[in-house]
Amino acid sequence: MTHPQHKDYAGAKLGMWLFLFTEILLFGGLFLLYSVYLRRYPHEFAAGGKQLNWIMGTANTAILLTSSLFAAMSVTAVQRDELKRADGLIGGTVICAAGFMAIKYFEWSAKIGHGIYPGSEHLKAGPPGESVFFSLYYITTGLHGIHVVIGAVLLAWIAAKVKGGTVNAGDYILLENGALYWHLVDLIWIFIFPLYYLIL
Amino acid sequence: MNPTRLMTTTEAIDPIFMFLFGACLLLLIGITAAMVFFVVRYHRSRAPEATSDNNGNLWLEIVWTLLPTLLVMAMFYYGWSGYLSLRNVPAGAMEVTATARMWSWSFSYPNGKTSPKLYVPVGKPVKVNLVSEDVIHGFFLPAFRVKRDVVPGMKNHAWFVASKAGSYDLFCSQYCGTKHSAMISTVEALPEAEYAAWLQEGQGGTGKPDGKKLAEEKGCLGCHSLDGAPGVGPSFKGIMGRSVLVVTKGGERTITVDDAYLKRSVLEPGADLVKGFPPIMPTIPLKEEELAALLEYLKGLK
Amino acid sequence: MNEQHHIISYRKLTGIWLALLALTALTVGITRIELGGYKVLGALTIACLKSGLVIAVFMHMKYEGRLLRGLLFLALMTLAIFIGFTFFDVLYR
Amino acid sequence: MTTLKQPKTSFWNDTGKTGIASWIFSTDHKRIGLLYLYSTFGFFLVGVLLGLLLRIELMAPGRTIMGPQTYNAVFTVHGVVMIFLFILPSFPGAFGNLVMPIQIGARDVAFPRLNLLSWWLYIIGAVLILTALFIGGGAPDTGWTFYVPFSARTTTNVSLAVFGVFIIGFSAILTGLNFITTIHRLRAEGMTWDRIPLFTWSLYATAWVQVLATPILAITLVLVMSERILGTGLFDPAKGGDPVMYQHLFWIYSHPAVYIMILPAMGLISDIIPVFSRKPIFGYKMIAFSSLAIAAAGSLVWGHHMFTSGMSDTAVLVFSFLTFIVAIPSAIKVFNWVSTLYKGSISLEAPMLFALSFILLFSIGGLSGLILGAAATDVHVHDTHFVVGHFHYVMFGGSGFAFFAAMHYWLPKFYGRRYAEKPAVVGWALMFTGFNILYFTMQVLGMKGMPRRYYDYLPEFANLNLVATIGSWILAAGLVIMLVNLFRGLLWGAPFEGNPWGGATLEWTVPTPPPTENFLEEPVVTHGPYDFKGTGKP
Ligand code: HEA
Ligand code: HEA
Ligand code: HEC
Ligand code: CUA
Ligand SMILES: [Cu+2]
Repeated sequence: MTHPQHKDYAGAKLGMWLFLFTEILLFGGLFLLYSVYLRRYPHEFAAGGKQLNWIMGTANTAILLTSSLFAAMSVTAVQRDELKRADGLIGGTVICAAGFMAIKYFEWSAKIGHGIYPGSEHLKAGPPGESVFFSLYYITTGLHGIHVVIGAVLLAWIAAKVKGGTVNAGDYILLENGALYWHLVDLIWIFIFPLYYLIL
Repeated sequence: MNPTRLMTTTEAIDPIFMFLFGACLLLLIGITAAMVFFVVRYHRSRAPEATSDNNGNLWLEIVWTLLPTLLVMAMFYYGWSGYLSLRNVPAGAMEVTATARMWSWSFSYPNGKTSPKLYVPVGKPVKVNLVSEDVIHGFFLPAFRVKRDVVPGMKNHAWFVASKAGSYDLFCSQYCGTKHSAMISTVEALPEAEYAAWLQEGQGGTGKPDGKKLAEEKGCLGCHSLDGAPGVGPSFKGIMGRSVLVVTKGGERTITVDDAYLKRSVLEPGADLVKGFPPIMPTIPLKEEELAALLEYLKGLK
Repeated sequence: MNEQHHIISYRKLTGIWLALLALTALTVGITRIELGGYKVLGALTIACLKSGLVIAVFMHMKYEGRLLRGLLFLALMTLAIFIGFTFFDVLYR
Repeated sequence: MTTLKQPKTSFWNDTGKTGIASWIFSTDHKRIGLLYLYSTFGFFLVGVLLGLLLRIELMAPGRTIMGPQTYNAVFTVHGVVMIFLFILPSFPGAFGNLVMPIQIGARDVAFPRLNLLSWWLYIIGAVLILTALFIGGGAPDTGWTFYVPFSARTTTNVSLAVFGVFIIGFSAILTGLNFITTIHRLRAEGMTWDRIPLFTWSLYATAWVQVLATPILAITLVLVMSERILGTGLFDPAKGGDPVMYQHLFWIYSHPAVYIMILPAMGLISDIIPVFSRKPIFGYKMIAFSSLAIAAAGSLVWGHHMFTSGMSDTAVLVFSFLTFIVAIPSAIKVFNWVSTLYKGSISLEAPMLFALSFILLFSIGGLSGLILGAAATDVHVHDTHFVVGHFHYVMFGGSGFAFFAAMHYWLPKFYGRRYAEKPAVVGWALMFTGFNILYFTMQVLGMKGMPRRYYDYLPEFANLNLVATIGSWILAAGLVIMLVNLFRGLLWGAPFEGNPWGGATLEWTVPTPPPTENFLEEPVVTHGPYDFKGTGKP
């Protein structure tokens, strides 16, 4: 990302933060819709939220928070030039990501198995607000899931660089930006979780 | 306001147009004149060197920030008050429902009568409730400066009063597909007595509904031609007994048009799709006897 | 460019993590009991608190200069305005 | 582009690489800028041709050259091409890239490879949009606004076109964040914030709009796609959705987007006018500040596109009020430009002619925007040709004419060759005349009530439509003259050397054409951008 000839650490970080702003606003559009429809269909949203499995949601929250911890620690590790440990920590993050996606998979397939998916007969028969709730749920968590996958791939790639030594205590902006991205994924989930699973 | 005569929407809006246009025109002339004057006066042939290197003046900046602010606030205020007069329906307005669908209008009156043109009595305010059966349309009466979108699933309304008898344009202003520009009709303003007579005409009688008229009023002819030319939908010409290739639940089959097929085509347009046409025919609410009359009419088309 | 790079200790990170988990438990707790409309408010307040912790410590915002902080504020304000202004329509329709 | 013989060694040839690959994989901001110039201008020609077709069809009532479905597709593609493929990417992409890094004394942008990626994303998006015209259900017919539920129902190939626009959105985001970082981090020594040229200031404001507003477009388009493909029904009243929410989301982006189009144009005008008046710009700080004010306030007014949509009256009140607030910083700019002329020494060369006509045309367009911003009057003219006239005045008369000004002002610098002056002036005069005949007539038509996106119209509108169509031909003639002249001049014209217009910004201090790393030695800035005497005042 940085110019090959001269490294501008602060510039690279500024660029990354600007990118994170765009991500916040991307999900912001969905939160906007959520807030509007929550106001219009409070009861249907409550009923919809009750159908989501809050235990799985809580588990996923814990997993993501832990992964975020690993990511933050890996930055510290690289800063202290503990490259082996950094690699391990990034590995931890990626494993957490896999766990998160696995739980998501079970959640989605359970819901789809019950005939709850956009445009399904079940939702067509139910009250309109319920269909809105689940459409939003699928789009928001789906988009978030894509971000989890992208983040995990990104971090795995960076882990390879740490191993190869291109990312080290002298030059770790790549890892720092990767970790920033990962924290953002976590940040978004921190809002998705209460909005979809808990507000019932 | 004179209580005996209602201010029409046109009378409410036009002065605001005048004010805005006037102010804008003055500004434009002022700016253009200054520019032209400077360009001529300080053209390099007359002014080989700049005679000033003044690069700002706080007072000027304040003046030309404040004055426009005051001006636009006035514009805003008049714009808003005019808008309110478009929104506040006068008491005692007559209610009509305008139903928009791709690509025709249908107006229904309190006594149940429907018509493809909007008939109103002169001098009486009319509140038009706007209903859409498919996509967003726009209810636009240029002569009355009235416009409101017709949004499916949403309660919208507009009002106006015709102060003179006559025929006025009615347009669909919101883009709605292929024949958006053909989705036009008229407002027919009739003197009170004539209007009352029109409203009763054909009402209460037990006369069978007229299929031809229905085809027009329900908007069928917006998509189906009578002369064999394929429009948005297949032509009605010689429809009975012809064989058509249809797509039913993804599979293709050939069908000979009979009573049952015709009925199904109208009641459940999505059930058998004629191949080569898009699945856009709306389900149009029809009374039992209207449906019968329509089908009778279709069968007779050679 | 010679910025000071702040190194955050593992201990501190772990502490934040524990706090985040505790807050998660708290959110689940308060939404399980009947609080009516306050539930939404409570859950969102906690979510904001949690994201504040993540941004400040995990994302090192606490140690960044004024510029980044200002820009983050700008971005969040923009989102708040987009949502807030939409409600001029939604609330009064 | 590779066979071009340049007078001196420069970024055209000094790396020794001149093959096509050395261009499309180049990370040099000037080469990327030219790539943007060629590609966006190519699409401009496509769009303009479609516009001409629209006018021919509207020349007389009834069918003239095409059927209604074709007409609907043509204006949709015309709008999509003009907005997403020409006017949004062109100014930042082409002239922003070419000039901005030099203006602040940088060797390149902050993330050169990201810059190249932006261009590639733009091309990929454009190719997807073009593909959508020919496969599937055919060219989209929704209008560039993609309003649901129609866009969710039509059988034309909307999904792919929307996906193309989505990709182009990412290109814009990356350009935006690249420019913000560049302007923050890579200014040369002495280039303080109050010495930044106004063109760069305006790009800075633009970049913020790109970064903060474009994501909303992205998510909106994702929702349109999911509406069509998955049937999510978030905007479908039958499934509990609300079509008006789509309009909110769309305009939350698309209103700020109009300032992406106009801000760089305004910045350019603020650069040209002082140069051709030999006088410092009047009110530098106010102009720089008003760019930021337009970007900020412009993000608050999206509802003015929805006054008749069934939105609440409270929202109409708020958005109408804010719309008028946005007009004030524009007014400040206009007054300062005009004051700059006072007591100057004005020479009317082609860039200046375009710049002066910009002020006039933008004022007409902007003032008609005030009529749209007032709730009462907007109701009558909304969705009529008055709006069409308004936005052509601001987009074509504003950004478009500014783009032409930029081509005459800066391109000789980068090609090292000059165009002939006389044909440039003739071209300008024809375009200016044709333009006003075309679009002023459209505004009159709108006042009389002719709705937009109408394939056919009532006989009462026939005469004015014919006038407008004739205007479009005059405009076309002028455009052709201008293009031929530019093309010939830049390829084969006399060498362009030094600083003939006497600009004081940094791009006029580097060799013509500039070398790959722009500056032979690190520049140190000691005076303001409009200090033609070098006395240290801005
Ligand atoms: C470059 C693009 C551009 C720019 C700069 C603008 C600038 C403005 N626009 Fe425009 N607009 C569009 C592009 C643009 N617009 C497009 C594309 C559409 C249609 C989209 C569609 O539906 O397809 C549209 C539609 C549109 C509408 C919706 C119309 C409708 O559909 O009903 C409105 C309503 O308020 C509006 C208002 C304004 C205003 C108030 C400004 C202001 O910013 C103008 C400010 C400028 C001036 C005021 C003039 C200069 C100043 C002076 C001469 C000094 C004197 C001034 C004062 C005293 C105030 N625009
Ligand atoms: C930058 C933006 C831009 C520009 C420059 C233009 C340019 C033109 N547009 Fe534009 N137009 C839009 C943006 C723009 N348009 C948008 C956004 C819409 C809304 C779409 C929608 O409703 O969704 C619209 C809609 C629109 C309509 C309304 C359609 C309707 O509502 O029914 C019309 C109708 O006349 C029209 C006409 C024209 C014309 C005649 C030109 C003229 O400039 C063209 C003049 C023609 C020339 C100057 C031709 C020159 C000839 C050549 C250059 C030949 C040389 C060719 C080669 C060498 C290959 N446009
Ligand atoms: C929006 C446009 C539209 C309107 C309005 C419309 N139709 Fe159709 N119609 C279609 C299209 C498109 C088809 C072909 C696809 C299909 O079968 O659904 C069709 C098919 C039909 C068919 C089957 C034709 C055949 O050749 O097999 C009949 C019968 C029919 N319509 C009757 C009607 C009647 C009666 C009305 C009015 C009450 C009406 N339509 C209104 C668009 C429309
Ligand atoms: Cu109905 Cu346009
Ligand atoms: Cu706007």
